[in-house]
Amino acid sequence: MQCTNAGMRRHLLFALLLIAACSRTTADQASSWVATLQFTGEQWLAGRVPTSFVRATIDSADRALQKTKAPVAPAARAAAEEMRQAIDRNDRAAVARLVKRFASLHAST
Amino acid sequence: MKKAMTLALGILTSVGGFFDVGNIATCTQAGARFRFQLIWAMLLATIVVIFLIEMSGRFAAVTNKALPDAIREHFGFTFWLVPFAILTVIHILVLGAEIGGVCFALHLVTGLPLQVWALPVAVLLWLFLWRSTFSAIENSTSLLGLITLCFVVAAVWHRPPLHDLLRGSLPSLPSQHPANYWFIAVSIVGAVIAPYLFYFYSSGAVEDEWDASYIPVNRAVSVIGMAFGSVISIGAIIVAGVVLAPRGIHVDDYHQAALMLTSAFPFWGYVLFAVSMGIACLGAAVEVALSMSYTFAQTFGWNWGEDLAPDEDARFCLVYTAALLVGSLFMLVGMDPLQLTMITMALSAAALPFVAIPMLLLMNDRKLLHDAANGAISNVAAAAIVVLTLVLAVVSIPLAVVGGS
Amino acid sequence: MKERLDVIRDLLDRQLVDSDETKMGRVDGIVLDIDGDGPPRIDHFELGFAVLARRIHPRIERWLNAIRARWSVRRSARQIVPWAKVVDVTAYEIKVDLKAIDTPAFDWERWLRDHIVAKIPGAGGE
Amino acid sequence: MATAHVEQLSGRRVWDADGKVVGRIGAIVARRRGRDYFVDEFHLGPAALMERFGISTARIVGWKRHHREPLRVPWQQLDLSDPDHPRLRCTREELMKMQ
Repeated sequence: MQCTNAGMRRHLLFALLLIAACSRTTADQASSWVATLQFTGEQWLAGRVPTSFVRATIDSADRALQKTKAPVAPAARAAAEEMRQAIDRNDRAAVARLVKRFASLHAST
Repeated sequence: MKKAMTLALGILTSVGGFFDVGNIATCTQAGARFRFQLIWAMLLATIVVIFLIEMSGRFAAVTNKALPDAIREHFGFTFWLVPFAILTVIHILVLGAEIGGVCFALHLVTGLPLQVWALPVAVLLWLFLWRSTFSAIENSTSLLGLITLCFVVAAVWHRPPLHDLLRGSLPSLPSQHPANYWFIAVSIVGAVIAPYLFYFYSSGAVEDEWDASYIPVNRAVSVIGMAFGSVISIGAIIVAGVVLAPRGIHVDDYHQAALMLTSAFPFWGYVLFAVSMGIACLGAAVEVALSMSYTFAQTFGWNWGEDLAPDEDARFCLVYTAALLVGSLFMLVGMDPLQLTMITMALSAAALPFVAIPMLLLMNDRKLLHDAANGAISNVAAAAIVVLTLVLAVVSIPLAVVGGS
Repeated sequence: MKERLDVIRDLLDRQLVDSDETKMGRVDGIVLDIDGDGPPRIDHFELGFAVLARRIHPRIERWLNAIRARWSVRRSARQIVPWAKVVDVTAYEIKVDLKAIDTPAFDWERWLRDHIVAKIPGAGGE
Repeated sequence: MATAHVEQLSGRRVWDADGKVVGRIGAIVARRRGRDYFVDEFHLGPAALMERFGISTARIVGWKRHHREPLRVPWQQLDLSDPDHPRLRCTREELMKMQ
């Protein structure tokens, strides 16, 4: 099997560009989802969004975070799971704590 | 008196037609990611759409023919076949995205998953089309559509820095994420210049029996109506830019956009967003489904008209029925509504030459239009628009691959 | 009627309207009679999907006919409107002295109306 | 009955007696005689196509240039026996002289 040098290089370059593009957007997305979870928690505490919305948002966030390889993802997913349980218990103190945790996670990204 | 009514209604309807799922998606993405920096894209798209809507209305008023009708008869069936097929696919995708918007709004209110709502929404839309007349559709969607003004109210309430707004009104290069920036810019244009608008608007003018005396009314409707719709969309960009951007929230999912009104309207914001989105998409879905029926009926010369009873134009009704069924499938199989919207907007932008070029050629036919044919200003604008649509057609799909997050 | 017509521009692809102002299809094809020594004479219009299919490609017409042979509500996928039935050619449409509902052009329309539309409430006009 | 289909002729390329391409059919002019219409002449070339669309490219751009006349072919000069290959009964040069 033969492969020309130029062709190889072009493919490699393309792959690298693709990886660069993807990894950047996923890291971005992860950070954006952490911010979303924080904001959603705040809004829930203020009584501005229903519990069902927070659950659905956590589902979407979890699905998106699962796909990324961003370093923040595992911690964010764990916190999201805790938040789900906290809103189900209507545990406002726990949600307030989790909002702070999301804030610090977001700051670290 | 009738013309004054037409004017008022036309303006309201065009607001309804302007602000739909594509605008909600692209404007919130633009604001969340680039604050006010993409307002220029909305302004540019608005100018283009004003020219094109004005032309399609003028054409219908003078010739008594809607666009698909005129294109088939003027250029022949074989010429029209390819654009017709492409536009049919786009219609179905847009309809799917609009139904997705309604489903998402219902999901926000009820907490039930989107799949559950796909068929009920399709049935609701179908009943609406089956039972009502054209003017009933016009009146109800336009009045209910006024709820979307809440985006403008919220934008004003947030007191955005005027200096930044003005700077965003002029095109500028992004400091980061250029591919995403251009992708959203193209998507905004694709969302605003939706192909169905022109087929729907010109067919509506024929249904309302416009004649040449409606040319000034048409001009006013297109300028004021589209500008009004644009103000709402810019409102959405501003609110997303003020609420979401500073928090680092991007809109990769409609749930993230749903949070944008709660700062301005603490207790109603969440519901207002859901209701605005639901009504805007519902109105647009009706227009898209009708536009599809108009296009088919006119292409094949069937009897058509939303004012006829269904047993007088069975095939016309069959088309929107089938379109609604196919359109609801996207949500039924669990596609993400935002992703569907963004893909659709990119394809829609890619298909624009098929809309713009035949229209430009028709508008220059003096045998058809006599004195109402395009003048120099309209033609310079039209030529610029054709160039723009050709550029968009070339760049939109590659950008969607590289820049679509 | 006008003294002079451009057969392509003024007739082909135009809307046909019957004696009740019902839209009954478009002029999908025009057949000229080129018999004898005289000039070609406009003999009749053809309507229907078969004609449109042939305009795209003759092979598509053959496929369409094969499908139709198995499953169709139409008597024929091609309808003929003799030139003698043409009453007027205006800038908007071509008026013919026929009743669309009695012609094969409305086979589908009639079938849909009788078998589906009529069975759904709210189909009749108020 | 020998027939020709207008939808097939529209846009079709026409060859002359020497086998050279003359142009595409853009218009078919018919005149009334009693109830019937008889084809009088065929118009060929880009100008004929433009005639069909009722525009000239020049007008779109905004210039008023000299309008090119289409090539007129009297019906007697066009052999329609093979509908896919309409042929002139004369040469291109002879046709030009008739204009």
